Amino acid sequence: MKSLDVDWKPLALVPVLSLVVLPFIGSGSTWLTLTVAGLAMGMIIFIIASGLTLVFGLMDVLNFGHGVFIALGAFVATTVLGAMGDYTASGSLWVNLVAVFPAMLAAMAVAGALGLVFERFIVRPVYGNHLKQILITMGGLIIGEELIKVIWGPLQIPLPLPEGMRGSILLGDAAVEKYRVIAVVVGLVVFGSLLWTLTRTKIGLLIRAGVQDREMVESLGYRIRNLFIGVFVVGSALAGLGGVMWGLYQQNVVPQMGAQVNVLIFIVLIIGGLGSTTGALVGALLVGLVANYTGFLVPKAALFSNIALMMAILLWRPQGVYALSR
Amino acid sequence: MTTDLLTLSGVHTHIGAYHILHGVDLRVPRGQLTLLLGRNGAGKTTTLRTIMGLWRASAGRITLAGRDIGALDTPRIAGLGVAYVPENMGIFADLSVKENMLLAARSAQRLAQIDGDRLQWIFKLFPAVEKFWNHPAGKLSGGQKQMLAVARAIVEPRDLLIVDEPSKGLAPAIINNMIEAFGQLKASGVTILLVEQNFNFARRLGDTVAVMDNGRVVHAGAMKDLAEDEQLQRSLLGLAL
Amino acid sequence: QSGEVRIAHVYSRTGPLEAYGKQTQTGLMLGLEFATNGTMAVNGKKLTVIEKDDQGKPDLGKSLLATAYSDDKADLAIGPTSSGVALALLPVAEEYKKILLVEPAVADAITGDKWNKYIFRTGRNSTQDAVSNAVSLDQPNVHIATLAQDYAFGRDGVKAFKDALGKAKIVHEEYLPPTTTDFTAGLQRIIDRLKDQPGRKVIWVVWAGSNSPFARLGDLDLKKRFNIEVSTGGNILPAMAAYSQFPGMEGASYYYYKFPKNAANDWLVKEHQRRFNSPPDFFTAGGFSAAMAVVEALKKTNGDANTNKLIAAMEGMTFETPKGPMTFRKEDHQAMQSMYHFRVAPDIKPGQPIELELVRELKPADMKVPVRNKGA
Amino acid sequence: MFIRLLSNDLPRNRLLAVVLAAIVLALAFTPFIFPGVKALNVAAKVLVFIVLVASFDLLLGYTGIVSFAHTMFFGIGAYGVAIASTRMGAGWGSLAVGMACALALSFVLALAIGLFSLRVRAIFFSMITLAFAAAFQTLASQLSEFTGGEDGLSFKVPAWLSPSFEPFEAPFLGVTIDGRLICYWLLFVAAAVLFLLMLRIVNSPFGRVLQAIRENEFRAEAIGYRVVVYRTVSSILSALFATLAGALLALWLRYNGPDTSLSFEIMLDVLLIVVIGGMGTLYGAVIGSALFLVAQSYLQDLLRLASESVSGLPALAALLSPDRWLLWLGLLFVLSVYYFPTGVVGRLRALSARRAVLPSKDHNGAPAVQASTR
Amino acid sequence: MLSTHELTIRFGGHVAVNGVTCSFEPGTLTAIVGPNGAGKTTYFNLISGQLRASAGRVLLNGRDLSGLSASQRTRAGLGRAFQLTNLFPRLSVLENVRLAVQATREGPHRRGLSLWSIWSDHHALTERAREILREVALHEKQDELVSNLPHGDQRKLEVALLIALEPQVFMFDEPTAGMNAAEAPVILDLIRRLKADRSKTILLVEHKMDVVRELADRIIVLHNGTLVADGAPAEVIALPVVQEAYLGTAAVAQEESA
Ligand SMILES: Nc1ncnc2c1ncn2[C@@H]1O[C@H](COP(=O)(O)OP(=O)(O)OP(=O)(O)O)[C@@H](O)[C@H]1O
Ligand SMILES: Nc1ncnc2c1ncn2[C@@H]1O[C@H](COP(=O)(O)OP(=O)(O)OP(=O)(O)O)[C@@H](O)[C@H]1O
Ligand SMILES: [Mg+2]
Ligand SMILES: [Mg+2]
Repeated sequence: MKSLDVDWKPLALVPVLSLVVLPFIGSGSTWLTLTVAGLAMGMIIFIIASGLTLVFGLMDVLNFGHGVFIALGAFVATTVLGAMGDYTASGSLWVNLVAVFPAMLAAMAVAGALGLVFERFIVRPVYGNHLKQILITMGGLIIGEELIKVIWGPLQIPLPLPEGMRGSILLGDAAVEKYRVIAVVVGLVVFGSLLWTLTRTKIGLLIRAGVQDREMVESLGYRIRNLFIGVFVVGSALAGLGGVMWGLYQQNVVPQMGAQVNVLIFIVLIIGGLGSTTGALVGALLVGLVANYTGFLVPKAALFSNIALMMAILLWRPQGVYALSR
Repeated sequence: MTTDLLTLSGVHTHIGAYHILHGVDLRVPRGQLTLLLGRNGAGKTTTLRTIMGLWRASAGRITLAGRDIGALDTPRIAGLGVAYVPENMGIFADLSVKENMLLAARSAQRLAQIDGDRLQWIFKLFPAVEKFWNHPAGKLSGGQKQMLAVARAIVEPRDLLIVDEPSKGLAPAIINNMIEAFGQLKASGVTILLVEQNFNFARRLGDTVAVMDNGRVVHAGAMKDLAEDEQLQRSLLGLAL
Repeated sequence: QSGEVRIAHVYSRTGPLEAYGKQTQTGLMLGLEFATNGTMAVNGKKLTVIEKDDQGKPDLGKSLLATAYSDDKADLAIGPTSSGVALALLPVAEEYKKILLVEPAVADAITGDKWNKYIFRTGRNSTQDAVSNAVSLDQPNVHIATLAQDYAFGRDGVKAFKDALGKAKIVHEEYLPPTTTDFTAGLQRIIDRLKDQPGRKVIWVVWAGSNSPFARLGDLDLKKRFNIEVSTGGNILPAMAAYSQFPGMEGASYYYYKFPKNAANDWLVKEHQRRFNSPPDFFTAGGFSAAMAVVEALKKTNGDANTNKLIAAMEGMTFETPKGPMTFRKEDHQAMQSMYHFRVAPDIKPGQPIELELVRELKPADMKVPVRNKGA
Repeated sequence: MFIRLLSNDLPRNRLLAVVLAAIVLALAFTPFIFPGVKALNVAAKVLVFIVLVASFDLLLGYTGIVSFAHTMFFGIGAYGVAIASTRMGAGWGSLAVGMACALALSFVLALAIGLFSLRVRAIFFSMITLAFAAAFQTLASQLSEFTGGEDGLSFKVPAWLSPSFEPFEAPFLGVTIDGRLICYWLLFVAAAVLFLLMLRIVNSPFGRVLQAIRENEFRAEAIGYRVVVYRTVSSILSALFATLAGALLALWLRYNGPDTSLSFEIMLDVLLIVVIGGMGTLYGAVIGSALFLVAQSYLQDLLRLASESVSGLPALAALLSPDRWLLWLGLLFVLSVYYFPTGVVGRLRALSARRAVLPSKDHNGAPAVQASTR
Repeated sequence: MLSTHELTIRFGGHVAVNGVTCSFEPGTLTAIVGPNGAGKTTYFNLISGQLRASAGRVLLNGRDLSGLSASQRTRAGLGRAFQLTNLFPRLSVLENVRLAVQATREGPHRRGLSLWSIWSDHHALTERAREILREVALHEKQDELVSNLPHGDQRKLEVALLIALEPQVFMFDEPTAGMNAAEAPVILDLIRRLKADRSKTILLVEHKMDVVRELADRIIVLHNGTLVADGAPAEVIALPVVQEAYLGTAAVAQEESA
């Protein structure tokens, strides 16, 4: 069957790249540090980008307002974690999770709820028209950012990492930050559940069909409206989760954080092939790794490493590594 | 004794500022094939879309199996056992033929849950569907798309099948298959409402016929009366067929 | 002559530096209040502050300052928040022949090669920042790696820092893109260079922005693993929250509300706490100082806001501020002022509110700050 | 004669014509009608933006290319003048050299982008240009040797155009004519000429082909037009006009920096102005720029009034605070997409055309026409 | 004279047009028939350059067109109308045709690359466009937006564009599909008139056999991408392969042999 053919080349890119740079870096422990950190960074980027890939891949909506949900998730986390100081101060990871988990849930819930409003008032009138999507969601981004300032103030708010998630795991001379390991786990969970939903259920098909011809999908007896809302809410909730992860990584949050990561997310999406979940993962991992490798080998070039990576990938595959095939 | 599965009485439809249907009265008897004829722009497609809830009737009453469906939304109407093949075929171009079929099979989550025998029957009628099973549907030829559109509508049994011009762009051989298919469906008790320009096609299938002009039904009766009466054809359709 | 003195305050009320700008404005108003004993008048002349929001945009700033000087008839202007805006404003002051009292933009060039005689600055410049940090670290057998943002601000800071060091040695300079989020590579390079050095090993960080490397530095347990310390300058309180990961860390700062002991600061801390329920911060002190400078100058001219008279009064003028006395250096109109060598409370736990201890007040005489506006 | 000047492309609506005439007159006589530095600055910015937005409309509205790299060319023009004036000193010569170099660089980059745009899907292309614009901005601040980095460049312009130049002793109509005003009128004339030039281009046979490509690229190719060539020429032309707009901006500000001419915010403003004014109608650039920039410049003042008037209601006052002006700008984005899908010009023209345009149809203003394969 | 030599295209493993060699004389109307998916539209696409052939050549009057793009082929004299209408929806009817007329013009305003002249000054273009619209009976709707036209009128306009190009070779792909019996004659008359001008080569894809019988001088049959029959209409229609695979007169139509 054709659909079972998996295109392995892009997936192979990640290990191949890591092995190719090994001789240049020389020291094994440095290589290990850089690689693990890069992969973990990639996972965090994937989490914040996943919602956008979902919304774009399924609904063909180019949501420049995605960043708002990221920022919102992070701000909600500051409030929740701030109220649960007892649990974050404990040195035990499990106790910390008692605080972090509800923070994630709250962030996802609030971001998802805002997603509901966003879909209704911002996105619904512009399905099928990219230019208007860009404009109106940009407006949404600005409004959201300003509202965050109204609620939480324009200042940067610290979001300290819970005690048990601090520090590093030492592997010889190589250090792997604990938090990055947690990010990898969360990222894999997100990736796995997305992939499962999209390939093992009819939902993915339905939504893609709905984008092309919504009337026909309704004529087949499916209520597409609710599905669209559902996808948008899930996408926003994922962004909220991404915001928590990102905020904890930076250990502080600013209202502009959403807009700050926009270009990065878009680069990941382009590399991945707009809308492909696996592509977004590959893209995010590559971005994470390349940033670290160039940062170590030729720091001057690190500024442009993302763009260079994107260009290289596009020369190889003009539509991104996976062109809309999930 | 036949009852009417679908009835329209005094249906008016507006599209934007335009008043398109001016009081359509139509009866579709259960278990029969009803043909809707009329010149370009007479309002046939608009009538079908109004039945499906894709346009909302501004006045009048539409009933399906005795129940008023005028206020229901499209998914709901489809859920009552109505399959629809639109004029533009409504193919999901980016999905494969298989995925198009799977979506049409509402009760199936996976391919394996679709009735195999029925699928084989469809493959036999419309060989292109099987041949291009895993291809993107957008790459099919014009006629192949038309086959897929009809195949999709019949992948699961439905009570009422509404089809808008299924024969356009089809090779004569496939038109024969299409006639065959509608014949078999009718035999299995499906009610069919068909819009068709190809009168030969129409003549071989129709039980009853309604002719539209200017947003109204101007003639309704048995197919054979119309088929035999050239005078009537000329006055209703503008030419003898 | 009208009965008022009009002061334009051009600052980032909105935009990326909104947080800083607002502190300055608060400080400015408090400072005027304090310096005039609540009358908001000098010699019977009312002080009116006109606020202008430059949004952090140089072009807008230019237009606003011109508007202020000409349409709003401002006698002098204070601001702006960002160095980029400040540099664009300098020629405007010259064109309109009116004073621009720069606060808190830090770029050296403002009182350096882009300077003109209408420019004064109460804020510290990059060099003062860097030099004070250097002084706080400059000991024999200290090996330092610098970590800075890869643009003019970062590079200038490191250069000034290097120039000011005498005994300590710089072993590595790391510049990372200003928007870096993953610091692993850069830190790895620093660690590789630093870990086998003898003596005291320090990473000196100069970084502005929310994407700071402190979280990463904290997680790497450098002190435990390689006995590497971290050092950096001061910042606004929310940004210094990250310092709690480095108990005992030393550096030098422009202001911390508990350090200075004088009437102005006592009043400032008390009033700020009372009115805003928080201690005054970095830029609040700056705004306050600017206000005190203006009032002092006006007192000297008996309330005359004529530009040349003001310049004459201000050159070499010494005035009180929450940071103690400052003096406008004659040559470049830069206010010479104290800085504070601080230490993060050694018993602080990561995540706790920050607590700084004063190691030493660095008086102007302790720091050699070169004059750089020759030829301007 | 007048009609030929407008290339036979008339406003086609009386109200529209009146508004346009009013804007042009107001711009021409700003120094006399609205005294003060602020008004003059706003007017000058409107002039620059008319050229910039019109050049973007050439690309977006007429050719259907969505590019976020347009400010890159704007920046190149501004930097051209700024760098030349800084390095070579103030003078007409340095202005000419700066402009020439900027135009050449823009030409090359636009050619590359134009050729590249054919390789990738429309939406893909826009996002790539987004990344590129960001990279270019980084590059500009990195090359601080030339560009002055983040801080930008302040420079002097030829004596005639600087404020200290006062050729006439006596004020004219109560206004002292100085270099500043001369510079303003130079801008006015330049903007007018450039605008009329663009109007000519879109109304030439070439312009019609661009519209055909926007509508249906596939069919345009099929009837014998080489889409590649037209797209590329159009993207070059629009880049060159943007470059000139950038040069005008620098000339006026006597300053340039990355935030001033390269920032994404400007790109957003341009996009919004095109939409407010009406895509694919160069006149939209005039109306949109005037409306938007005036609103933007006085929005904070307005909000201050508004928030003072509701100071009794803290929640509302927080929303109306002048510090939150961006909130209202964002709302403007949303509302203009909602209510002005065809822009002011489109709306007005539809009124007088009286040809009922179906509501469903004006929602499909997407320029990115997806060509079918058959 | 138009001819194709061993023209072939593969989509993945599927050969949609397979080694078709055929030539078309001026003054004849050749009908191309075949089952759905036989490759008729694809064959047109290969000739007019919308698709690049995997192998084979297209010659016009001895000139090899194989390497040329669609626009170059149009300028070389190939004209094409599409199976699914494909117009400039938000331009007026007149402008649609005018664009096509302009595309054929040489001289200083050649193909509109002139930036300086004003479009609305080109009276000659406008006149010619009006003339063509009259021919297809659309002149009364010349100022309507194309997107507001009913389907039948769009089909007519599609043909008008083709005429405006003044090609040597006309290719029609099911020009009357979806048009009812009362409207189709306008188009068929037009094709008849073109045919009367003996210098034109006409290719017509059509499923309606009565139309084919009436208009065609010659029929070629495509089946699974291969040319399976070629000759005078009566002969070809009588061939068993055509009867079975295409017309389906056998009681149950045969499955397409894969
Ligand atoms: N979306 C629409 N907006 C405006 N008018 C429409 C729209 N759809 C259809 N019409 C008009 O409604 C009338 C009836 O159209 P309809 O499609 O129902 O005719 P039809 O009988 O199906 O014709 P055909 O045989 O050409 O398919 C026509 O005059 C048509 O122009
Ligand atoms: N771009 C493409 N990619 C893959 N397959 C294609 C493509 N275009 C056409 N095909 C396939 O090539 C075959 C020939 O298609 P074509 O459109 O030429 O048929 P046709 O003879 O015109 O049929 P119809 O009478 O139905 O219009 C079909 O099986 C179609 O699926
Ligand atoms: Mg119809
Ligand atoms: Mg075909």
